[in-house]
Amino acid sequence: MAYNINEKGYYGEFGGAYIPEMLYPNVEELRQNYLKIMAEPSFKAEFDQLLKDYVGRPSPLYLAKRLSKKYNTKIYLKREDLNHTGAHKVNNTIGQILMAQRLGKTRIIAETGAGQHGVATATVCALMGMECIVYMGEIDIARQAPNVARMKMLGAKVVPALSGSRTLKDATNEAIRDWINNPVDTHYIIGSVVGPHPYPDMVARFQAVVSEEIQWQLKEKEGTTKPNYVVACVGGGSNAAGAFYHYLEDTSVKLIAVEAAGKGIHSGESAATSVLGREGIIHGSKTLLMQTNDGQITEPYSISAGLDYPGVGPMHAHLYKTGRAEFMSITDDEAMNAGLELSQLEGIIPAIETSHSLAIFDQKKFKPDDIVIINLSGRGDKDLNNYIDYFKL
Amino acid sequence: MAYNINEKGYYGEFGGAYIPEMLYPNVEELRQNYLKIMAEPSFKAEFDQLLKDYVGRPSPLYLAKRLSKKYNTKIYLKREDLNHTGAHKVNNTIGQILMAQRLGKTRIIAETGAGQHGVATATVCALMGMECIVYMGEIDIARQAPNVARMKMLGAKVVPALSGSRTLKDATNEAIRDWINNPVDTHYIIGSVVGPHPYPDMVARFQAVVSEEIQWQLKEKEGTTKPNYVVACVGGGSNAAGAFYHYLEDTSVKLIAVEAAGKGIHSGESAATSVLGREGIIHGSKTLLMQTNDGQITEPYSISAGLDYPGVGPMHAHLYKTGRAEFMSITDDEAMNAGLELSQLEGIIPAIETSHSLAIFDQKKFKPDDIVIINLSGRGDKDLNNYIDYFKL
Amino acid sequence: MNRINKKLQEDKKLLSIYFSAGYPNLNDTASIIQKLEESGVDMIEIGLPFSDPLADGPTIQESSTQALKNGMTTNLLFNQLATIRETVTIPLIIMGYFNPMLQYGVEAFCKKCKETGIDGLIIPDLPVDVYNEQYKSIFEKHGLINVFLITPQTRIERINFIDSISNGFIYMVSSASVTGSKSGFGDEQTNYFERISKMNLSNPQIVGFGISNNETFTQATKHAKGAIIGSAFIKHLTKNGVTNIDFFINKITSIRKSKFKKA
Amino acid sequence: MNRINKKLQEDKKLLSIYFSAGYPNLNDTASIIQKLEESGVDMIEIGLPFSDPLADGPTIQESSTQALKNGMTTNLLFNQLATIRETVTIPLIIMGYFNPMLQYGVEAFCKKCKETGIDGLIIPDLPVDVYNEQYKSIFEKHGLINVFLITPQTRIERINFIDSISNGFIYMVSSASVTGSKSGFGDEQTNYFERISKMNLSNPQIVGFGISNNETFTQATKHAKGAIIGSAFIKHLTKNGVTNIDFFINKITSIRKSKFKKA
Ligand SMILES: Cc1ncc(COP(=O)(O)O)c(C=O)c1O
Ligand SMILES: Cc1ncc(COP(=O)(O)O)c(C=O)c1O
Repeated sequence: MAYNINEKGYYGEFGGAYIPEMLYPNVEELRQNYLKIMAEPSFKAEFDQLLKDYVGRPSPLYLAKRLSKKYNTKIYLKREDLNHTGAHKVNNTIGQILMAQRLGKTRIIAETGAGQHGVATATVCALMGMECIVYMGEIDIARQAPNVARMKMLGAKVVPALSGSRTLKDATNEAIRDWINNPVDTHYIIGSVVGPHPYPDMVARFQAVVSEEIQWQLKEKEGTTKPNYVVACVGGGSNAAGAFYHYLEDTSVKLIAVEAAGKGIHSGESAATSVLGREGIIHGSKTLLMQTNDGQITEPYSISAGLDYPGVGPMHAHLYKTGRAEFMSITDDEAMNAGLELSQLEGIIPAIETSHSLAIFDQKKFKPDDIVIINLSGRGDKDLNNYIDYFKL
Repeated sequence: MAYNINEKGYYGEFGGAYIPEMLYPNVEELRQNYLKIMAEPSFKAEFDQLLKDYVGRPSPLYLAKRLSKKYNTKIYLKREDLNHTGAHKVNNTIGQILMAQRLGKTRIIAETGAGQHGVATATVCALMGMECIVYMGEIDIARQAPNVARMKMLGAKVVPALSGSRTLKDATNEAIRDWINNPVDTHYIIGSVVGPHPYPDMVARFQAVVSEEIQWQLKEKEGTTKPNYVVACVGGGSNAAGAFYHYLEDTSVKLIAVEAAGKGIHSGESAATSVLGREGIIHGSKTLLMQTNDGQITEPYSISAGLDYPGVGPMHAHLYKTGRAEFMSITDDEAMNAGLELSQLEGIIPAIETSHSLAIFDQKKFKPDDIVIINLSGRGDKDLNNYIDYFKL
Repeated sequence: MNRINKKLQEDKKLLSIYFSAGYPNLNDTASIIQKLEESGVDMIEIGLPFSDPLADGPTIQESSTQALKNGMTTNLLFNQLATIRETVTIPLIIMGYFNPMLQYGVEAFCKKCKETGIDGLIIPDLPVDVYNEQYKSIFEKHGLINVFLITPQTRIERINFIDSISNGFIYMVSSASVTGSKSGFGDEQTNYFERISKMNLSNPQIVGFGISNNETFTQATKHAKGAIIGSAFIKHLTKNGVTNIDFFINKITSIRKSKFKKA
Repeated sequence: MNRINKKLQEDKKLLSIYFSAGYPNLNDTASIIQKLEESGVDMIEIGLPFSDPLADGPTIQESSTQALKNGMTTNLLFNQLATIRETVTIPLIIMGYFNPMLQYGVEAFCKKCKETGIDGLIIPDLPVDVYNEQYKSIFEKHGLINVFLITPQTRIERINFIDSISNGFIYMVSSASVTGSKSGFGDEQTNYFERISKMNLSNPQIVGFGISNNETFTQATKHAKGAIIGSAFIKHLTKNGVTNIDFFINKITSIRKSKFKKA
């Protein structure tokens, strides 16, 4: 069984590039060049150097002793929260800005949910002196104010998406519209493993540095490259794709993808795509998505802006369909409590997205000698107001 | 000429332990044990492991190309902003919490100005499961709200200091009062190279990891361990102490300490201690401080909560007096503009404290082949509101 | 012969109108179609509303959203059109995004189109190769013409390929942009229209995007067989409801008559 | 013989009162001193206000802040005390933090104390060894007694050392705490008082911190030579100004009289 992408741009039956003709030249140019460019030694060198000197990689693999003790298993945290800008998102934006430069693009657009991808994009645009426009749902602008402020400081223009649920899905629509209108000079930096091929694969490859590092870091600490479990939350799925990447074909390593159940999977306010979704097309990709019988995309809900998305990337649709990954759903309340717990047990305030991954320990028991790696996809600075309000601290 | 501390706890004529008898047992216990404990292999191992796996060290030494180009010299940024919790402060709190454990303490107190030290202390207390009380000036609580929220998330108690200028100095007074009241179970984690001996030396040694790393990192990049200049801002002086440490006795490396001039050195609203201060005693240490003719400590002012302190550590008093370091003063306006410049040229939003260091390039010209290292002491997430308000973004 | 092909053989510049089904009111669909035919329009694109119409500009997007709010569904559209062929003979095209059709079932959807008397489909996000490999035979089996888009950025080889698998007309996007976003054509567009015209493709081209009045219609159809008006017509509906449709259309066709008679 | 030493020889438990100079009003200093003497107090600590009194609790701290706001300075204090010896004979001690003295010049400060008739100094943040090495001779030259503090945490050897360099009394901090922060003494304090008493130091001990009324005064002086009241007296001043000082003092000394006469 193959879990990674095939030469046609599909993960099993999922993927492809269901795009309007207006996007074809851009997407095709990217498709034809991305692997070639990524393989160029000068690209690799610049990418690696920026990840090291600018982003601060490798991110540590940290044995969380007090958390491990509490749940009687061995929990390692992959510290993507320590990356420059505070989440895994920057691994991808560094890669894509270098890609955009090599494709001769001068203007960058992006969508963002939690704002982490927007900040990471604004950051690399400042670094390279490129114009940057970030689309962000009006609701997300309100609930992730610190990240909006950061984007502005970095010189990016933040454009509110006012349609639909005014969250990530709609910001993505707006970004695609912008790209359609600016097909020559503009590169669209998609922030997750979603969108038309080759985006899911390209983003996964940029994020794959996460599992590449886990392998040698775990070897150093435990004498094996293989954990028993790798756990990651799934909005679009990029942090999970990165954490799973080098383990995809090795089924001795179990993969757990954690989705946002919002106020409860069947409450009508949820973003648990694997349970609630069906096959269909969203943002240029054939995948699982939440939709009406009629094929209208449903407005999702999660307290976490980064998981508040009605689809998942095609890789994850495939991992779900094949059973390669176990999918779990975590409610707002469970996530918030897990976020507080990590803060007070380990001194690490996680992003609310990440808190979903941390909440699985109340649902699933692990063996004392299991090695469980949680991809700590981001820090919670952007979520402080939400935590404070929620817990009335 | 010796620039580091002598066996009596003095840097030249500065330092010592001018403390009430109530503090004597605690300070003396620390004085007698700190070097011994720091030399223990188990201490070193735990300290190093936490710095690596938890804090994310080494912090990168990043060549800022666009900034270098603008100022026609070679500028490296030492990325303490990438540390867990977002500033250099955590190097010290990790060290001190391990110290406190070995001294059998169970309760931790701290003062904080910008909140970075408070967060770093709350963090290590959560990590070790210790009670944590942080004193913070009422004004600083208002202007560094994100850090207050973080401390609460981490389970610390934040106590407002309501006396005096209601800033860092007063928070320090309150912390000392607490320590006087709790002399047995409590360790006071001072956040800078201030306070009675052995604090300045102990904190400097914990921060010395910064210049230790600079040495080998620069060697890797430039083939030499010696930059031409090392630049750091000075509130109490801990990030400067760390960045200067291994270069103190090597006068071929020039040291630049940057103080906050507030609204102008002689505006009456300033914190430029080296210019405005005289020898005296503050918080248990003989050093330079801003004071009236009568020996009353002056209320300082800086837009930056972390530099808003009327003294400097005794090491810096000595570096100033001997001319070993050049002292420069940067106003609020200059700092804010330098902060915006770095954000938009390099995609790094610095703490306003750090922005002071970055502002020297308009005052001082460097040669094109000079290697200038700026200690990027912290990230600006805590200061977003201030920046946004200031620039009306 | 498919009504579209027949229409394309007429010796005149064709005016095609797009509107979102279910807008402004849920059950306006049939009467809008009838009035458009009465006004002398040559072809109609009936928009099947979609929640996330990423190639559409704000006007069409909002009309889609409103249509969905009004209760528009795929089934309902087919119901509304069930007896349309009793009253109109004009070529009818459904334009919509792929996901609703996929959920309906592509084969079922095509079958239903045929039964209803729909002549063709425009599916902006159904890629040429996916169509060609997976769906072409189904479309053909039900006598449906599938219309592909080309843009100023589409390469010659690709245009030729699209031409080779088309059996109606080519939807020539005036400029790379979402619907409704430009006003008036410059040299760039004119050159592009001319360039494509000189390719002598086997399928005629009809221009879409950015046509809002007689001036842009005239420019667009100088080198092309026809042009499609979308956003401008939706704006008319927003303002006037289903009234005065002939007035809106006449402003364009009167010009066409006077101008192109001479040609 | 220094007035302090003389007073310490008296066969009674001593009551010492602390207040901040310049509080409640800038020029209350002399009259407070006079009234305290008239009320039968044995010794007075005149607080030289400091901006950052880190060993003081809120009450004394606030009185210092107010005194500074009122305009209190070191020079002004010496001016206010210039003719004090014309009216009072009671031992006078200046209690203050080291920095203002350092800025005045330690030698100049001591000289001025001598001229004014000050008998001793309590400087909480002047460490024993710094005093011993750098300032002892200056203090002695001007006949000033320097008073050191000990706390429940002070080790025996250190107490002995402090005793050896003291020439007046030892300020025994009742419990490790800033001024004014505890109310009433428990077993811990009582044991501590007794323990120190049994050391038979050459300098008598006077207890400070936490003494606010006759009960705590009695407890404190069971094993010690005397006790100092600070915060409680400041609170009296805050409430009453310089009036009724005798009333406040009598509440303590009456007890002392009745109680210790028996002892
Ligand atoms: C910290 C963090 N984790 C996870 C996510 C979800 O994205 P993805 O599923 O692509 O990792 C986001 C999105 O913004 C995020 O900021
Ligand atoms: C980022 C940052 N830099 C500098 C400082 C100033 O402290 P120090 O002079 O001890 O480095 C602070 C204090 O909070 C800080 O947060």
